Amino acid sequence: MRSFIRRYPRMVIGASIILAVICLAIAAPILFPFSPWEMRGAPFEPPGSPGFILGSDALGRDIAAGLAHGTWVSLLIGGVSTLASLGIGISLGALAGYVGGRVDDAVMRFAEFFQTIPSFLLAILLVAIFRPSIFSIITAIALVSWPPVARVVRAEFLSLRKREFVQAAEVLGVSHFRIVWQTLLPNALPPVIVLGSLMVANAVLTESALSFLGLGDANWMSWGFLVGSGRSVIRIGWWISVLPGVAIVITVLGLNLLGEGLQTWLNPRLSKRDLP
Amino acid sequence: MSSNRLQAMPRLIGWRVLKMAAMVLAIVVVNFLLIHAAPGDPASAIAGQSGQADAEFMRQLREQFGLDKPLPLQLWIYIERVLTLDLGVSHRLQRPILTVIFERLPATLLLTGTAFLIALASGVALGVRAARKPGGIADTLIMGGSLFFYATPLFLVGIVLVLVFGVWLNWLPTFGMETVDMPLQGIARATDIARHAVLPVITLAVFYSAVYVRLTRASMVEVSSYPFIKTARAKGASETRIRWVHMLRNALLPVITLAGIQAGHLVGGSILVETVFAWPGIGSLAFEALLARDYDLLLGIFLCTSVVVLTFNLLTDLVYLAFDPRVQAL
Amino acid sequence: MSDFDPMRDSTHVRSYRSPSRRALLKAGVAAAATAPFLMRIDEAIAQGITPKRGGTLTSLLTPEPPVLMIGVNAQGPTLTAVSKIFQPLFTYTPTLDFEPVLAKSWTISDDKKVYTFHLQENVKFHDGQPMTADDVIFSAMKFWMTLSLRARIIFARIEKAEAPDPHTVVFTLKEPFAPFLYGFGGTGFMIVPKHLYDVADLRNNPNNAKPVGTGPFKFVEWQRGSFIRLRRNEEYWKPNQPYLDEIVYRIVPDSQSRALALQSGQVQLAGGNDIEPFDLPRFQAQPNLSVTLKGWEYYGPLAWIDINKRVKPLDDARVRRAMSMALDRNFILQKLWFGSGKVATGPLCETTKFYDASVKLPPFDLAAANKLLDEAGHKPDASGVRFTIRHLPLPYGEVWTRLSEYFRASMQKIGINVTMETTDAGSHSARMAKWDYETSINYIYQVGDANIGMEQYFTSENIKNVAFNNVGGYSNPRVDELLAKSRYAIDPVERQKLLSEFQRIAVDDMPYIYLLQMSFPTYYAKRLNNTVTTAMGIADDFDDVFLA
Amino acid sequence: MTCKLLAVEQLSIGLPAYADRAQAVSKVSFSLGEGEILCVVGESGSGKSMIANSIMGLLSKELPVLGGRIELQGIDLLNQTPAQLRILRGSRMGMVFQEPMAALNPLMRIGDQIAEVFQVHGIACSQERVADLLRAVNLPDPEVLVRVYPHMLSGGQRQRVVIAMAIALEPSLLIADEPTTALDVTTQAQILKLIRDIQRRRNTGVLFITHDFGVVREIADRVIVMKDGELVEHGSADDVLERPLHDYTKKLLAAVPRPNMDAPRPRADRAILQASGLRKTYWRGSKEVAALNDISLDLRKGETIGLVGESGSGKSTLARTIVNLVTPDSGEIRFEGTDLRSLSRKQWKPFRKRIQFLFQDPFESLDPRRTVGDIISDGPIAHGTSAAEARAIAREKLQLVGLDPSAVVRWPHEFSGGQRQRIGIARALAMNAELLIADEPVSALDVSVQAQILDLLEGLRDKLGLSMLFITHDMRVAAQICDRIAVMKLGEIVEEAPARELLSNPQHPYTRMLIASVPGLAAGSVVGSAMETS
Repeated sequence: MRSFIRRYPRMVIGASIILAVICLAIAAPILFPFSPWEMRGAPFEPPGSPGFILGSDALGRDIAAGLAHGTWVSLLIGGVSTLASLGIGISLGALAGYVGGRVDDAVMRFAEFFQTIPSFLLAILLVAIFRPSIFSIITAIALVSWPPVARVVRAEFLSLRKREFVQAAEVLGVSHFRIVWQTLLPNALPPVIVLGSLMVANAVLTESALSFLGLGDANWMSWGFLVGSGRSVIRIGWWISVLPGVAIVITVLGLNLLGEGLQTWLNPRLSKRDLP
Repeated sequence: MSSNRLQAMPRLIGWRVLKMAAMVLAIVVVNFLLIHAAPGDPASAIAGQSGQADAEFMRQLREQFGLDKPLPLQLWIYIERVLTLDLGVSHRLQRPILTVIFERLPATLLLTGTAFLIALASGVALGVRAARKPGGIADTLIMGGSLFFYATPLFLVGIVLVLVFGVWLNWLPTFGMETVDMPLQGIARATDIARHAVLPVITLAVFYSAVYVRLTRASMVEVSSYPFIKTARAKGASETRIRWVHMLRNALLPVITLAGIQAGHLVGGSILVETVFAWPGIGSLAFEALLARDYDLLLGIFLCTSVVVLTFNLLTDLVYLAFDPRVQAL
Repeated sequence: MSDFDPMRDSTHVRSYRSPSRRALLKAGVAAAATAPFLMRIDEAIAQGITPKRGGTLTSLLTPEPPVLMIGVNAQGPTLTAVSKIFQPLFTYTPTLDFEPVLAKSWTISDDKKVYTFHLQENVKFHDGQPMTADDVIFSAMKFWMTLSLRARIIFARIEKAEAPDPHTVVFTLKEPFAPFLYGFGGTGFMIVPKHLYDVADLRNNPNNAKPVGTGPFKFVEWQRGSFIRLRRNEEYWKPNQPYLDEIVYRIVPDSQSRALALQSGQVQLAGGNDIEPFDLPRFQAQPNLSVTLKGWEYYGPLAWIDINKRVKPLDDARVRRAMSMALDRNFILQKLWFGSGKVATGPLCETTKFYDASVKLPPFDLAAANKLLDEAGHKPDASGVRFTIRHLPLPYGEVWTRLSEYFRASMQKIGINVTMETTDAGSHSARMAKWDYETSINYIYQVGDANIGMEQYFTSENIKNVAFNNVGGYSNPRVDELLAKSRYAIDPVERQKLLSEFQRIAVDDMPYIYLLQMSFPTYYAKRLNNTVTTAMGIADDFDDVFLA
Repeated sequence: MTCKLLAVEQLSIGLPAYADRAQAVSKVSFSLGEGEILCVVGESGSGKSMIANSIMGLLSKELPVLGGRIELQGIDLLNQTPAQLRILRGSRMGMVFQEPMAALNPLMRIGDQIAEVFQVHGIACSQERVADLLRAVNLPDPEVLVRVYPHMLSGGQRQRVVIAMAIALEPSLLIADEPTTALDVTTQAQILKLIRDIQRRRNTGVLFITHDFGVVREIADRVIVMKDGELVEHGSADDVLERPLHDYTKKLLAAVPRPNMDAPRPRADRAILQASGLRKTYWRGSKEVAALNDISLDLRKGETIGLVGESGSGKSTLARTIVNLVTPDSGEIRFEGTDLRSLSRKQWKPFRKRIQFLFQDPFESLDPRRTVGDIISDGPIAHGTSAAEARAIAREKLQLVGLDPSAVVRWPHEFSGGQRQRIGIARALAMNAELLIADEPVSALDVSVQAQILDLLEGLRDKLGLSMLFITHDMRVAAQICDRIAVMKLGEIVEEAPARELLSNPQHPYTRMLIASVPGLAAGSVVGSAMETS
């Protein structure tokens, strides 16, 4: 264990941060057994005021409660949208990489389309089309972030297809489905997992930016909502924006560290140096 | 062989341009459908803006914007116009869309272009420095810093910079692109614009550069294990020379790819930074257009970014061709 | 009349409205006043301040107007800017009396059917052409009839329009119409040059790009996304005026950047929604700035919760009243708007003509609200919830979002669950028009007279699939009758009676939950004089504004 | 030989903590005289390359020199500052590496890379000088060559360029770290000759690292043999090759493949595989390359045909064409009379059981993320065997190839290269194949392991009556295991004959050249001498 920490310090730090954040999300209803929207006192109480560890916002709501309850939503948006875009990206990437030819061409053109529009603007457009809600935000983030996944999976598949152990499966008469499912996918996954951790980070940031522009889901307390709502009053109550901002920074940092750590851990070439 | 490569160029480029055109057409269609899928239309947005409406008024507006026609017909009309390079007129701004876009272009490129160049240069330099001794102090500091800026929401960086440099220290203007109270000319005006640009450019640059730092470092570390680096050492080349002459050029290949993609997107501006710093760029124009359902303007912006992105993809490949003798085709 | 519009700014989040202007110190000036501007200067001199020529006024303008042409666009920022370029026949005093501008004076026949306007002489458009009675008739009968819904309602009652001489206009009505004169004042009716606009397509007229009016300032340049520059009209019809050399409107989309610009003195004037309400206390304490809440008397913005009365249980007036009783309007006013404005007392603002102070809303009382809901048969379930309603927040700014959140939290307290359905500005009015909402927030402009600004929200003939009408489906035959009668009632006493009854019913039925009489603070540098002097706030022509 | 050029005394090099032994090199001493060629021989992991790198000062930081001395012409190399060492590199000592394909900067012109050697040592360099160097390593058209990029050159040409750089400043010591391992045999012969020429011409001392005794025989004056970081034998080339003292040396020498001297097995009448008129063309950029050009082949039941050729000859393409990994443009492939080419994927499936494939790289051909049991069971399961039964088959086959059946639960990375190749064989045999296509199955293995695998294949072939198509670049290997040998060149089979006939009496000039290039031949051919004794 200790040597593991020493060898993959980034991953351990990153994983610890994410674990702590998840714990906070789980503990939120226990720590703050009331709605984060509830107005519990005077507005603009600074951090440390009685009843408001982290201060209150413009309506006298508890920032600490908002932060804790918002954790869940931010993680949910990050997690679900990433899973969804991994789903799309892996399917299309696998299809393109395995079938090749025209299918490959078509899928890649399709991905290219998504990359010709600035992704944030596209996300805004999608949220507007679907109406802002937690569902549409997740959908929009997923829809704009799958192309890199598809590209990575496709590239992995293309290179894996040439690998001898895949050809071996082919020669054994293993079906397409099983080759993809039990041979190609597990081997293509490590870079995707790394990408996935970064995508969660990106999704958290995108959600906060959407909220900042007023396109969040007002039924769900999220960090992005807090940052966005506090921004216009930043000179009266800096804590309303800045503390959730710090939470975002820490989480995204944790996810990035985790991603980098995973990269080292999952890449046999980097983790175990071939000895002479 | 290299002359072969060059001779084939015009044909290859021609072919690519043709493919690009097809792609653009597809993009136009998809964008059109996507934008029209959004609830609301320009007429309802105008009604919303003016706080008044009646049925006749709405009907007139829709007729005027051609919204009373069936969607496929609207699409067809739009494509016809695009083919003649007529992007139409923004109903909201009452001006030709190309004019509006070109008007915003200089400010946009000044912001995103400068930030991009700074980010690229500093990102590569810091990445090279970090890769010099992976795990060393410099590496830890550089990578930690870039990670921090990468993890911080862009608008938060902007707000903090405004507070610190604009409010507390009062060193720099915090919004707009120039001082308009007194008309400035020549160098005075350039200086004035430069001062206005400092904060937004830095905000954007630290964000952009984080990616280049990481990419350059990873690429340098990777290249450092290539056998030809050992060959260079065996020749007696100094570490400095090895780093800048042998490693960097090879390590730049993935950086070029990323830079090419990003360069294409510069024309789209940055909604967040433009909003925070009141920068008159295309990002905020697009955002306003979206909220006001200014379909034609939004389509125009999307079309322009698509064309520019695709053009830069082509340019990137051309740069590759010039940069890497191994690349044979586009 | 008129068509101004609320500043619903689609762009970011801030809504806005505009103001207007100038200081009419003498409240009672009405019809025949000939030289009010001189009086103002006299007044100033009496106070020891001599108007000073010169200087550039830099102001904020939020959001950026899409076009700088009256009629074509009626958003607040557009009006603020174009009100320096174009002028109306008269403007309004803070008590909503008339103050002459391009009309020297006017007379009304005894049968209230013939209105005669006598115009200022020597008025020239910025292109040098003289302004005549033809321009006034063209503006009314063609320009505004085409472009403005509100103007159309009023001017449609004109039987004939004549110009007996170049400086006299005579309008003859088909039948008496009480608020007719309101069709000619303020930003709702400005004179456009007939020679430039007498063509088919007004909306796309090429001259829209370079507005030509009679006002004290001429349009110079507009760098989109950045600034608009106006310069002194050297040929202005009032001698020696205006005083300012230039007015520059800066476009700054971010509210914090705007506050900073104001604080640092980079701009000297901010109004409308330039500054978030949160910043009000801070700027009030700022020594070099003045803040006024005046200048909104004409617009009379009233915020309310719009309710779709087709939806159960919102069709029940008791439920609506209970909801109203659960809202602490003082909290909203003090904590969200920081005291700018007044709590609503009914469907009309205090400044609006025929407001009845005796009409009162039921008081804030959670217990009573709960009781009322119980009586209406909506018992809470095990988790304390009586029913769930959907809510469409107004996408025009942070403060509106906060208001919706406050609404939700308050409804929670009486067992009503509120689900938010955030939309962007493009979708909001579309959904309202489709009746696709249960509750929403909106604010309306009363524009001086009860029969002009808000009538369409109450009469059943306006139940249409068009936004900014009676989209909630409120229908009360008595209200229809009262409003129809008051429209044509010539006798003010009679009108007051009719409209007082209307106000009482509008509170009893509570088709809308009236919240606030809003007033948007205007912030200006202390050295800026005569900033807000009329009911139009900063949407006035500024010909007497000067920098000391 | 008299004058001592390089002295290595008691050299020890450490390993990182997680390695399987404490020291990469322990207490190794040897010396090298001017104009002498010293071969360092050993299998992978013996530490031989690390000695070379420690002399050049190019060891990575994880591999610290723990003790000992290295003296080059009296200079204590281990105590030089990095800057001093840098000046010595290139000028006093040059080095040639194993991977010519990767040893040159792909973005730099050849001329510039050579000129760089002069520049970094502050010596003016004319075009003429670079051209002379290129001529010295027997490269044609130096004037053109200086302007081209590395990717336009073949492996042999690149290795010549690397050698040109190494000798540019006429260093007294040339270190060659497996310089010919990645090259084709004919190229190898040329490069060996070049190194020897240079050494003679300039009286350079050469430290030559290799695993191949053929090469040793070809070039060495003296030999040291390394095993697990220790020097086990040291002596003149003749002594070590002919009269080895250490058991390990003997074992290595015995493992060098040699032709099968048993009486030829009778050829069956029944053909199991018949190919005729096979063609396959690839597009390389805008150039058409024929990988298979009208190939015909007749493999009889129980027979082993060796397919020998250099890289690019099309031999792997042919192997893959037979198992439908590559689709030929035209031609016919018949397996026991059935035309395989016309079959759909589904129709092909029954034949998958009967025709199996053995891959070259034991590290590449096993899925790293699945257990050995899963890997071997794949085939039977794909053909309808139950999982439990397939698992039993896996255990049985592991035993057959000489591994413990408990290996089914272990992961591929837990096994050595030779063991992995055994697993690969077990997988190929899991469905009782009749025809085995073996694509260079031993070329990635150390010589002692190679011998074991060849023995295993031979044994299995006899036991199971397998027919085999055996692809290899190594004539010696083919000679050991094959009944017949077909020589391929540029997509064509230039000669096919029974193994002994082909070796003793090659008809085609290319075959003759191939045989002549087998290292060690000149100094008493491994092939030749064995033939004579028969």
